[in-house]
Amino acid sequence: MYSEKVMDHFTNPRNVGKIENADGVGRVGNPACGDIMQISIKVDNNRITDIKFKTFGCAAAIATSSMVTEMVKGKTVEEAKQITNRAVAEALDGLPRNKLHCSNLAADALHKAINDYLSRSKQAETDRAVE
Amino acid sequence: MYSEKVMDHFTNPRNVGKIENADGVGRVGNPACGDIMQISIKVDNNRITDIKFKTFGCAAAIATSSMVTEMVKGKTVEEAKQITNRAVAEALDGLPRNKLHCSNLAADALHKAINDYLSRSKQAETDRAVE
Amino acid sequence: MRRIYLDHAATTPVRSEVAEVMTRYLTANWGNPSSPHSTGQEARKGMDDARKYIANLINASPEEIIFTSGGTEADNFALKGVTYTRDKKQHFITTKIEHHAVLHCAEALEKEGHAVTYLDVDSDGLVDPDDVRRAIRKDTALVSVMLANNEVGTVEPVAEIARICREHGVLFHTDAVQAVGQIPVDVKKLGVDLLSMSAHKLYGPKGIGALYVRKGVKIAPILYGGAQERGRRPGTENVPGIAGFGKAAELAAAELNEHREKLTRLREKLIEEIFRRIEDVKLNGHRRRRLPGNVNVSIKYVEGESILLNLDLKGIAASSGSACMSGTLEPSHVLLAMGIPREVAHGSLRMTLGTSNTEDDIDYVVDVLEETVKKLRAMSPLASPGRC
Amino acid sequence: MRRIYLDHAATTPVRSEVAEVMTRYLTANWGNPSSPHSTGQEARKGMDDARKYIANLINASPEEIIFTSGGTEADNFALKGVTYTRDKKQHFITTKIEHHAVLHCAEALEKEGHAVTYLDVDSDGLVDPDDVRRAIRKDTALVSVMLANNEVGTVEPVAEIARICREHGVLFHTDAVQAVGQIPVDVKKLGVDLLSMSAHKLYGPKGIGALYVRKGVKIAPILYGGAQERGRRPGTENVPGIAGFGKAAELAAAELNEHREKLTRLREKLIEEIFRRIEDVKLNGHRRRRLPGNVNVSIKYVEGESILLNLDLKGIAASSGSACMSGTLEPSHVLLAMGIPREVAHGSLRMTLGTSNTEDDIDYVVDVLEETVKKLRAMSPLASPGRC
Ligand SMILES: Cc1ncc(COP(=O)(O)O)c(C=O)c1O
Ligand SMILES: Cc1ncc(COP(=O)(O)O)c(C=O)c1O
Repeated sequence: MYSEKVMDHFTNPRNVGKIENADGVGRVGNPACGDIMQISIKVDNNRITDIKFKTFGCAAAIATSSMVTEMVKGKTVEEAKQITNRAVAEALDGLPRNKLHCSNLAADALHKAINDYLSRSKQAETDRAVE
Repeated sequence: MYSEKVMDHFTNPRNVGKIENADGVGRVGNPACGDIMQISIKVDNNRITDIKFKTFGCAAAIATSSMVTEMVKGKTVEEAKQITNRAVAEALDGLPRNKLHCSNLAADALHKAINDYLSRSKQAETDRAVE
Repeated sequence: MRRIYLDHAATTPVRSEVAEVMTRYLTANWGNPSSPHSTGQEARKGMDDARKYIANLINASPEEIIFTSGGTEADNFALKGVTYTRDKKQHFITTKIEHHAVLHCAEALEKEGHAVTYLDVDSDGLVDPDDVRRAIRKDTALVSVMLANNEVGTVEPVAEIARICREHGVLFHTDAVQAVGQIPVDVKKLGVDLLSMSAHKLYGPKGIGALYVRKGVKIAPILYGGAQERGRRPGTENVPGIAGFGKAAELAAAELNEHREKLTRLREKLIEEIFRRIEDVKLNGHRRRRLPGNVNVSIKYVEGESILLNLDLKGIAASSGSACMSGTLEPSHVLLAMGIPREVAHGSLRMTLGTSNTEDDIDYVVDVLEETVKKLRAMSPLASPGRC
Repeated sequence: MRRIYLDHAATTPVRSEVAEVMTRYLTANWGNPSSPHSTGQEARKGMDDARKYIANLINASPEEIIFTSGGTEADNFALKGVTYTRDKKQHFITTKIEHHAVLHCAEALEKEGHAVTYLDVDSDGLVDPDDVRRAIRKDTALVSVMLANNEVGTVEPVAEIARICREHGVLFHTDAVQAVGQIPVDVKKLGVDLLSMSAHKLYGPKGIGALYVRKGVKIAPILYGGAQERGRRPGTENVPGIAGFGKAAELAAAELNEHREKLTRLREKLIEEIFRRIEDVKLNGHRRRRLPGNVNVSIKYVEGESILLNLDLKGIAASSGSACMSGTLEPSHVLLAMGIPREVAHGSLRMTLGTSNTEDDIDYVVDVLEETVKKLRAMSPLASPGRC
């Protein structure tokens, strides 16, 4: 049913966990499908230097989470923002049609983490400006 | 499906044929079922001394025809009139339920042959009376 | 006792290759194909492979094959499934010589308020395509004409009828239960929208069939339950049956020409010998447009069941359209529709050939038949004495 | 790799005795039971014998058994067959935890204009007989409550419900697909009018089932065609399937107590070990009124499919009520009806035991399960870190 790559990421997920003092955290969830994904990132010099995920969900959800962390690590924030759910699915050599909805979450969680990072830095700027 | 007796009478039918110069002939038929039976009798001293049948029909029809000829031979006309289709079926150790209608013919043909004999003798009496 | 089976239109023996495959799906790969685990997926694989072979046999795509419990369900599914895609009363066209699975289903649709036209056939059992054209109305939803008749073997002009339906935007279904495996069946060349099959008529197992539904044709389920067969036919799939059907289809495709030629040769010999040796016999069905394995004759002055029983006592299995066989007091509706008189219809004898039959069998059968007819005619009040 | 099958509620392996009998009806007695000749009658004999064994298993008479293509068709037949004996709109009562074969069929009846009441269940999955009593209306035609639930194994108070129906002159159907062969099923003691069975749940073949219809209960056919099954279910009978079903029924009757005791023992061990070794687990279904072989647990903070896939990689076949399994985005309707929160329902794991399972299997399974849950919880944003 699943591609070898999906099975690989499912059985040996990369970058599992939560970054302490993360620069951005994104959590998305779809209770109907039983998926919740949380991605935390560390950004240094506009580059994502570390990324970790925690996922409650099916094999597709776990594999896409793991895959997105691999795809993102070392990329600039702008580059990371370009990553789509479709690209994640493709990087996994595709997902079964009835599991495609699960893969919609991984990139969403990433984007949410990036937005969180961006709004925090803006806030930090504003804070500095106010000081 | 059929009892051994039915199969016996079907494979070795007794009294097949047509009596030349019969004293009574009865022919009944049910085109819906595809059965036609013809029974001819010879009566001597009010007793059925010979009986023959010809039947176009299924195994049950042939067996009941054969059976009825055996049951009747040597009986008086009054005794023969008592024979029912049911009695014929019973003498054959029964018939399959969906074949019961076929057995309705054998006794009918017999009764028709007897009636034919009776009306002929009446006619003969009348004829004699007229002479 | 020598045993000769001449009733292949009723059912065929299961080929040993088919039984072998089925045993595998009974004893080794017995999983539920809906289960995502390995045990389930092994069963699914067998089902998927079978679907390909069946699709290939009729030149369809695997997704166009929906498995059913047999030809009867396939026919019911086609008629009711098309009907129930719409909410209004509709009109159907079929023929008087269809199998009861189509005819009685059409009658049920009439009871539900739909209208049905039952087309006549000619004395050979042929439907006139022009009759179809004339019968089509604005509200006609479906035309159903069988590809080959199960009793008399007549092969209908289905491609022409399908073309007429297409021109009028009407869906067309064919009951190909007797044709598949006997003659080439190509859904694209025939131009049909729906087509029924049954495995046990092509040396496969009983209890499994399929409906071909052309891509794009809408069909409503007639059974409700799980999501099997893409939500169109629920219930845990009969995997061994499907696998057996697949193997039977694979073999049928490979051996179609050989099978057809052999059966045609035997058929011709059987017909010729019967006519040479028995008087007052009539061939039912079209002389040439008929299934390779079908011989149907009416033997005058004798009744079908008596013939059959005598043949059976000599090890020969055949079939008849006599009323005594149907349990309904009526002889075959097919023979009657062809205008054959009742008393002649009662004396019909169907012998349908198959792979195991030989020329030798034919000789034996004709010997036994001649003797049987002689004996029965001697008993018959209809036969003129002295004739055979 | 060691392979342990814990998905007997999905389907069971076919017993070797069953496969053997089926092979006989595939290779030797392959005739059509409607054929009057010997080849046909040999097949009929096998079918008749099987019918007796199946009737005997549920204490019915052979004439009360109608063969169908499986449990799904039996359920549809019961509901629609009863409905279509009358011409007017009617009312039905069923429950929210029925199999889709009943539920989706009931929904189809609603679309046809009939009314359906779907009864709630309690947190153990039990139907309250008083709810049935209260729901009965003047126009209620049929009540359908399953004998045992396929997901959580809860055994319903069917005898009591049947009694209430009888008192009100309402027909009662039970889907006993999961119960037959697992627990004693006696149609007379239960007092049911109609009862569905499926062979592949009791070590028989897929694609064959039966509907028990109590003598005197009227039922209309849902398929049209030949006169098979006394005119109630047309189509050439699946003789090998029926013969296999018969053998499975014969064995089930003989070994019922032994089977039940063994499975209950294993079940208790499995439940106890899971609770001993894994935290935050909930047993779904009634603690005692449950099928001998059913274990259904929700394992919090993890999702069912991930568990299953991990188990499968270790050779263990099980099942889940997670949404990702149903393809509908919704977790099990049964678990939701029992009031189990969605996120907990997603983490449900069903392990259903069968003849081949051993105490050793249970030890292995619990080892693998503990490890799997540990790994998945470490990944889960819902689990508090550090807990197992
Ligand atoms: C033409 C035709 N249609 C339909 C059927 C029904 O098929 P089944 O018996 O597999 O249901 C048959 C055979 O019985 C048939 O000959
Ligand atoms: C309770 C119940 N009813 C009905 C069915 C349907 O049976 P089948 O799959 O044989 O059609 C099943 C099993 O799938 C079941 O568990």
